[in-house]
Amino acid sequence: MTQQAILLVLLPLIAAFTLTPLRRCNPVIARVAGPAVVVSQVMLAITLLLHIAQLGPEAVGFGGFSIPLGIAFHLDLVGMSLVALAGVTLLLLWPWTVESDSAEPSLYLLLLAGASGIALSADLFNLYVFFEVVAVASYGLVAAPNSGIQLYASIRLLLFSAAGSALALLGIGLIYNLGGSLSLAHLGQVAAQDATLFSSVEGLSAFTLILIGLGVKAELFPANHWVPEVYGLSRPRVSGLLAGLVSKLALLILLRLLWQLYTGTGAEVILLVTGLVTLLLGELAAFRATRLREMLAFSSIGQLGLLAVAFSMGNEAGVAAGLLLALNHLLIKPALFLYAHNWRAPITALGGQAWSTPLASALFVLMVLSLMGIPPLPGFWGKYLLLKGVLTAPTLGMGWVVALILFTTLVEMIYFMRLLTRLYAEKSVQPIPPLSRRHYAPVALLGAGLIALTLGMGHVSTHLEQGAAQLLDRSGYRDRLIPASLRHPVNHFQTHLQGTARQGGHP
Amino acid sequence: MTPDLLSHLFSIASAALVAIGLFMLVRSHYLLRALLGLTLMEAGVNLFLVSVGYREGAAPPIAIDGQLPAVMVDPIPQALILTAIVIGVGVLGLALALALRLHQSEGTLWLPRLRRRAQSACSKEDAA
Amino acid sequence: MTLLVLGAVAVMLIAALAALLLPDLLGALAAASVVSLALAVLFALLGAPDVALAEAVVGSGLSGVMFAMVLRRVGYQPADEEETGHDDAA
Amino acid sequence: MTMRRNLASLIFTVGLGLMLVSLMQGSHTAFPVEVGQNINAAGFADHGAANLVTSVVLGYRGLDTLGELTILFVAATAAGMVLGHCPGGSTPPVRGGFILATAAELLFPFLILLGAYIIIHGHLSPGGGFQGGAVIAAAYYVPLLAGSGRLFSEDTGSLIESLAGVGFIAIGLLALWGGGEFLAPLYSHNGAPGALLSAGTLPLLYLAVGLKVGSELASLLARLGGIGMEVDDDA
Repeated sequence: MTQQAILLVLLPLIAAFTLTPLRRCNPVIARVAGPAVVVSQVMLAITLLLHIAQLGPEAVGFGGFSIPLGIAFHLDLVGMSLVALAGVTLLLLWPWTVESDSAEPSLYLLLLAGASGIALSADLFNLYVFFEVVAVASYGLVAAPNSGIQLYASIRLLLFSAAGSALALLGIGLIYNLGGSLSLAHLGQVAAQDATLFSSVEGLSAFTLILIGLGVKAELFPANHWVPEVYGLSRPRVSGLLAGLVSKLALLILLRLLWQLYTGTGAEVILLVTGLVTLLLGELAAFRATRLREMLAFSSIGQLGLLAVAFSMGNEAGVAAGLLLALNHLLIKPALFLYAHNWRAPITALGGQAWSTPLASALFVLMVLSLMGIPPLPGFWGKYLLLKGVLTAPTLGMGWVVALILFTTLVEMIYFMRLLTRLYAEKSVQPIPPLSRRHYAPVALLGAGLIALTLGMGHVSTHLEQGAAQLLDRSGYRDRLIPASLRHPVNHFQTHLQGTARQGGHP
Repeated sequence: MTPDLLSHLFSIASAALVAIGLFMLVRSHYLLRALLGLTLMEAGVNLFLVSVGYREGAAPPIAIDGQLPAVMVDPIPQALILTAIVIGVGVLGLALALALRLHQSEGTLWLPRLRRRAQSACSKEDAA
Repeated sequence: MTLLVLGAVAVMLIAALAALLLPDLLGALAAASVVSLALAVLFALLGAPDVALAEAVVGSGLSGVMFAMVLRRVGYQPADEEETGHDDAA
Repeated sequence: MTMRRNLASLIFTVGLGLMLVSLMQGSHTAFPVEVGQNINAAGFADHGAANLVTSVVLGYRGLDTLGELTILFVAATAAGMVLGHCPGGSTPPVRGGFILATAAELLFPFLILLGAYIIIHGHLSPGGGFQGGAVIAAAYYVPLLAGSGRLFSEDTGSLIESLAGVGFIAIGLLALWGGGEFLAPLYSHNGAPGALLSAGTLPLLYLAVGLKVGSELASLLARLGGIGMEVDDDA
């Protein structure tokens, strides 16, 4: 059953590989093939998710090799849910209206394949490869309209991201040099035996290099300069995908790395400080923004900073809060970018625009309120859980973290309230409908998702806590991935393999 | 020459390559020069990875006449670099394609000028 | 062996500096190709012939050709008034 | 703008400092490099490939190689999308002289042969799908540069590309079908180690890699050079 997990990556891959020749044979089939594959992929992901929810997480190996030698996937609640959510998000933002010979559907499928790989893989370099798949697909998506200035945005993103990837690869090399493995589980075992290994200067600088490298996509300071330019220039669908989905993928990698390898090494402090700086700078810049799109871009930076802070708390409450806030952001940000597509004018010129389409505007208000954290919307529960997590964190329960979170929430409230009051000021002379026709459906569905999340909060929160517990469960992760004969201690592993040695090897 | 000194030599050389590349990438105002910096940076990372797998006096991990050498270098970093090199050339190809198209539509590859145009395009769109 | 390694490293670093400092983009490109070539030699000496072959074919061959083709089609534009004095990487 | 420059320099300085510190400290014997050592010990028996790097690339870390093929595919697709729709934007191919054309004609079969050799000996000697694929791509490009034709159409290119990609996945799935795991080595003990027909499915996988890498790099080169494939796009 779980061996089928590889199909989550392979299905969109095969579809993407064959889409171009298929289009030449039969354009009609080629048009529906993409969405059909995504739908079947989501269904498979949901089947596997139910399986895991019942029987607990499972490991899937490849090539018939046990873990330190080969690559393995680890299927857990968070990863599998992310696969399903990625499929649904891509389907909602699917490029239905592009010309039939556009390569955009292929890029969407490849993005999905990469996202599935990132969500499931338990191997450091494999994660890097899948992350590059997602990154290169996103350069293509930003550049897709092919007009000069979007090409510039794409180049900007590419330069930042490729430099980040090179630094991340350097970090991976350092980790391999230290721990002698690339499997997260095996490295975790090595780290558990030698506590000083990853808290050394090399260990921590490897983490920092990877943090900078992935921080490009996770919009973390100091690698997030591309954000306002790219989100300002690219199409709303693509901005929504980058801010909503791709950033979460980068954060998931950091989360796994931090809690499998770097527990108690001080790396969580690095992530915490990075997150706090990102949060503060993002919200302050959003406060000064004069246009909706710019405001959304900076608020996205702030939200991701908040997520990094949540994930740096080593307790269930903190990580669960991060997961809830991530879900909230994933549902809301793409929709808000779709709104911002038509409300392009400076905010001061948007007076009274809300009255032109009361229903759509009401949904907009609902989403903004959830982003701010107004009860009983999911954003509130996320921030509430986060404060709880900060206060009970083992070493990081510091008042100033709480104060900073509250302060930035206040800043967020001020600038969003300013926007809302302007939108609902006296009736406008020239009403601009916020949404173009083809954007209605995705926004409505995302809004429905938000409302469903609010109503089912009790049910969802138990799942989130379970997911957070699985992410923090180091020994379970290791037990599932590393075969029993090699588990304890490392020396045993060495003697085992010496048995299979025919000739050669290191003296 | 001791192995320790040799490995330090590689570390320093790869750090220098990465630094030169990063500096070029960040500081260049001409797009193609920035991309050249990117390739240098990747070269530095590759050098570092190879030196991670290197063992003093070790042979390549290839059997000759069905016999593996007694002492071999680590094959894993080599596999990683093969992957990284191909990824690098793919990204470079895409970047050059973008640059070419950008030049066709904007007539320049000077980054400061492009940035100014991007900013004014944003506000023009807003006014419309 | 050690001398060869030292020589390759020296050539590589000098070529990298040249790529950084040469004002002419075509010259910088040639220097970057030399970096790749020296790197390929270094890989071969370090027991990585597979990587050496890939670096030689892809790094100094294909990448250089791609760059040169784009440069030929784009032409190196001299900086206009606004940009003068900004190009120097150093 | 000055703020952005300063911040960029800040990233640069922080990154550089970190790197130098960590790399200088990193002695290469901090921890025994276990996994590589074990692959050196067991790889020959597992795959029967004389070149252990090939065992790692296609066997132990085959999934990475699939991901890497995907990245090259994404890059080629995106580049095709960016450069494909620019009628009139491409410069006509440069016509080389007679001597250059003849030399290119002579070089073409030689380079193709060399590329094929590198690919099918990938499990025995240095080289393999990537290197051979790159040589084949260059082989297609040299005559184009000389202006002596031998274009291969975009149809053929994308067909080879997708067949090779699907072929790689299919070989992997074959093992899954037989009750094993994705990309498990098959028939690895047929044929003497070191013989051309050995290492089971590895040479086939490398053939798929070579074809895919070759066709994608060739398409990238042709598009960047503004020759070959764009002709039928513009029409």
